[in-house]
Amino acid sequence: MQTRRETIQQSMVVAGLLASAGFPQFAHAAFNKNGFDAKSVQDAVKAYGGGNIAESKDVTVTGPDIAENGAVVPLGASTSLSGVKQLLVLVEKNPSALIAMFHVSDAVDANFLTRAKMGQSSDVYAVAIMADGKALFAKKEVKVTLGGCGG
Amino acid sequence: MKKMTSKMRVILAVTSASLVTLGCATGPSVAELNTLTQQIVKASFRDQGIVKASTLINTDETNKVCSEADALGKPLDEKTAKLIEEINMKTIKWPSDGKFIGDWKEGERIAQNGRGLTFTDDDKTVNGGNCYNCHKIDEKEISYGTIGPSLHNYGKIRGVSDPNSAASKPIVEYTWGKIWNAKAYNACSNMPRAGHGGILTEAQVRHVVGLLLDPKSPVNQ
Amino acid sequence: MKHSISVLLAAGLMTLSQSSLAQKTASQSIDEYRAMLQDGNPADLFEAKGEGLWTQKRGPKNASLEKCDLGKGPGVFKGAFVELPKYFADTGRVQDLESRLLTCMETLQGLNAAEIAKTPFGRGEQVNMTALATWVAAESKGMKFNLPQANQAEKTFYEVGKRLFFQRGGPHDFACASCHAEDGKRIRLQDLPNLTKNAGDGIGVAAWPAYRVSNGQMWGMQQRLNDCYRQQRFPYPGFASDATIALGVYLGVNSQGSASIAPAIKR
Amino acid sequence: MADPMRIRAQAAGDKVTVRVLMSHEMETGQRKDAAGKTVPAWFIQEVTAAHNSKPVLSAEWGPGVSKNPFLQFVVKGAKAGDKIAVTWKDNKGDTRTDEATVT
Repeated sequence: MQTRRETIQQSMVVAGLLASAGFPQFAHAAFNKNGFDAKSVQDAVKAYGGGNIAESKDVTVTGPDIAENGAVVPLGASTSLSGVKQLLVLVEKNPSALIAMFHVSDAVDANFLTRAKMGQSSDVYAVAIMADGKALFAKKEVKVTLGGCGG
Repeated sequence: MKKMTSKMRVILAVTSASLVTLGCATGPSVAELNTLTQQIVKASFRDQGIVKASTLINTDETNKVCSEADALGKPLDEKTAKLIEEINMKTIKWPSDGKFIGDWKEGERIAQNGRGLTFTDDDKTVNGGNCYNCHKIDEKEISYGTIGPSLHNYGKIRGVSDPNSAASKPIVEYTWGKIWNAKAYNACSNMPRAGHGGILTEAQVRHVVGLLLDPKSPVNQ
Repeated sequence: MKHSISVLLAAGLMTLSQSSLAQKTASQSIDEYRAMLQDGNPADLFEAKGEGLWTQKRGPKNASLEKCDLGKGPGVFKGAFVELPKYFADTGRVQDLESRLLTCMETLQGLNAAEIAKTPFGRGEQVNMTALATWVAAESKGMKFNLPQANQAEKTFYEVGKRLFFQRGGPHDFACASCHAEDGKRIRLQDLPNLTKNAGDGIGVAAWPAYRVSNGQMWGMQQRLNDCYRQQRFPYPGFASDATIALGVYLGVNSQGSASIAPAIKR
Repeated sequence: MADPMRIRAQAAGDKVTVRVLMSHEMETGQRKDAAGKTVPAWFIQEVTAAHNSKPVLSAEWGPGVSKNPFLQFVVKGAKAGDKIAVTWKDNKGDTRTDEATVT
């Protein structure tokens, strides 16, 4: 097993390698400001070319029922559907609903876990945007508690 | 800044010297350990923001006696406990306008608030009562502590249907007094002396009493 | 994993009375939340940084910390954490991990220990201090606390630490003991360990240094104690001051036999 | 320069679960400092991953992702000994790449 220090040293080499490779497949992956400026779930989905959102049992959102701290809320999005282009993780009541957008390629599962900030209790969404623009979602409520001593 | 550091060093040197003296043969006595602890406190804590190091060294007799009893694991004898309770009873400031019951909604906000008086607060911070840190109060708030007893249905259990009635007077006064200075009723209580310690104002204490005793308060539903 | 939690919840639902139901499921949900965070503790980032700092040549003397004696001989870091604080003959002081690292940074690297001690947490060299403490602590992960009490200074510091633990003061009359001297108590939703005894593996001192979820900061034991004192409304305890170290001895000796999980992830 | 990432990549069957921790402030741009001044937004905007130098994932993040971000994803058709590289780029143009070997 490589040590952490080896990882650090190697990273320089890899950085150069990736820079020269240029990621042609992901040329479209420039940051979509509109998506992150959108206030609502639907507007964020639209920014990525998705249509009206519809609930689907083939999409799954994971998250705790209660988050002890809104600063770090583990959220996951996944789908069993084939033909999904993008998976979005959103928190409805955040100032900007969109947390993260993942391009789904053939080389990865349509299943991502990340952690989000939540200002208050809210529904959280996973939205799968399909090749034909259909936008399918799952949602669940996450309660955010006031932890600590209130100070 | 530099002056302060050299002063600190001198104090630390004194502390270490006393440690060395204490470090021989049988070990220090209880009195020596108490003295050493006070020296270490003096050398270790400093002023920061609104909190002055002197408040720690000049803490009152109640805290000194109770701390020592706690450290030795022996509760106070009855006589000392009574004496401390009497001293604290005398500090209770009763409502200047004779009104004991404030707005329970304000009281709930104060009970929720745990802020104020730390070395990262400023003198403009509105102090909270820290009540939910230790007590269950309104049943709807699930984030409550268990260091103190549940206060849910506090007034209801004690039969207070009209807090302004003569029948309710003893319990109303006790509630005010307990919040103002808990040590008047239990010498070494864990509960802060909210009024006496300058944590809550008279108006704030009134609102918290309202939260506990107003029949319309969620506490009594 | 997920499956077993829901089964547990279902079983719980059947046996619980209606009144205690809401509370029970809330605390179970909080446990579920905490479990979700275990996999992927950002403390790893600080641990890696600390490992790098140990061997990196730094300071006016352009030296690494590889010859630092943390109590088990120069350069020995495995198992050092669970035996600290202890008495060091070269300084004539009882020292905790951070105090000792400070000594090494000064003697080996030529850095100014007094300056570092004065630096606020999370700034300048204190960032490196926390990373180093995180890494050294992580090198004792799973080991049981076993503080020495043979030296008279260590015994004396235990007694002083005990007095500090029970010392009431400030506007709220709080002592460490106000919250940490009984079993099964909670402040708000947080479980409070009883620190007058071995509170169990990975509980109390056996969890620090830890990553704080609430503010995204890595905290060593010095910062943990500093913030306890802040919330107690006490004045500011100096970094690596004798008061914090004596308290560390009291807590560490009480935790005898408890296994360290540091660096942990905490609210 | 930004601190290194921690990448763990573990194989199970023909899939590899990758867990990444990144060292980043993730400032929202809505927080005020002690002096009341707004702390400017500073967050990771793009994340990409490569399996043996072949790009497999790209993502866009906003300031709503938590400080010191965590990311988990699953790479198909990978095995022990393969290389997984992850790159992030933030809104100030700072970037960092780290690589791990699948175990």
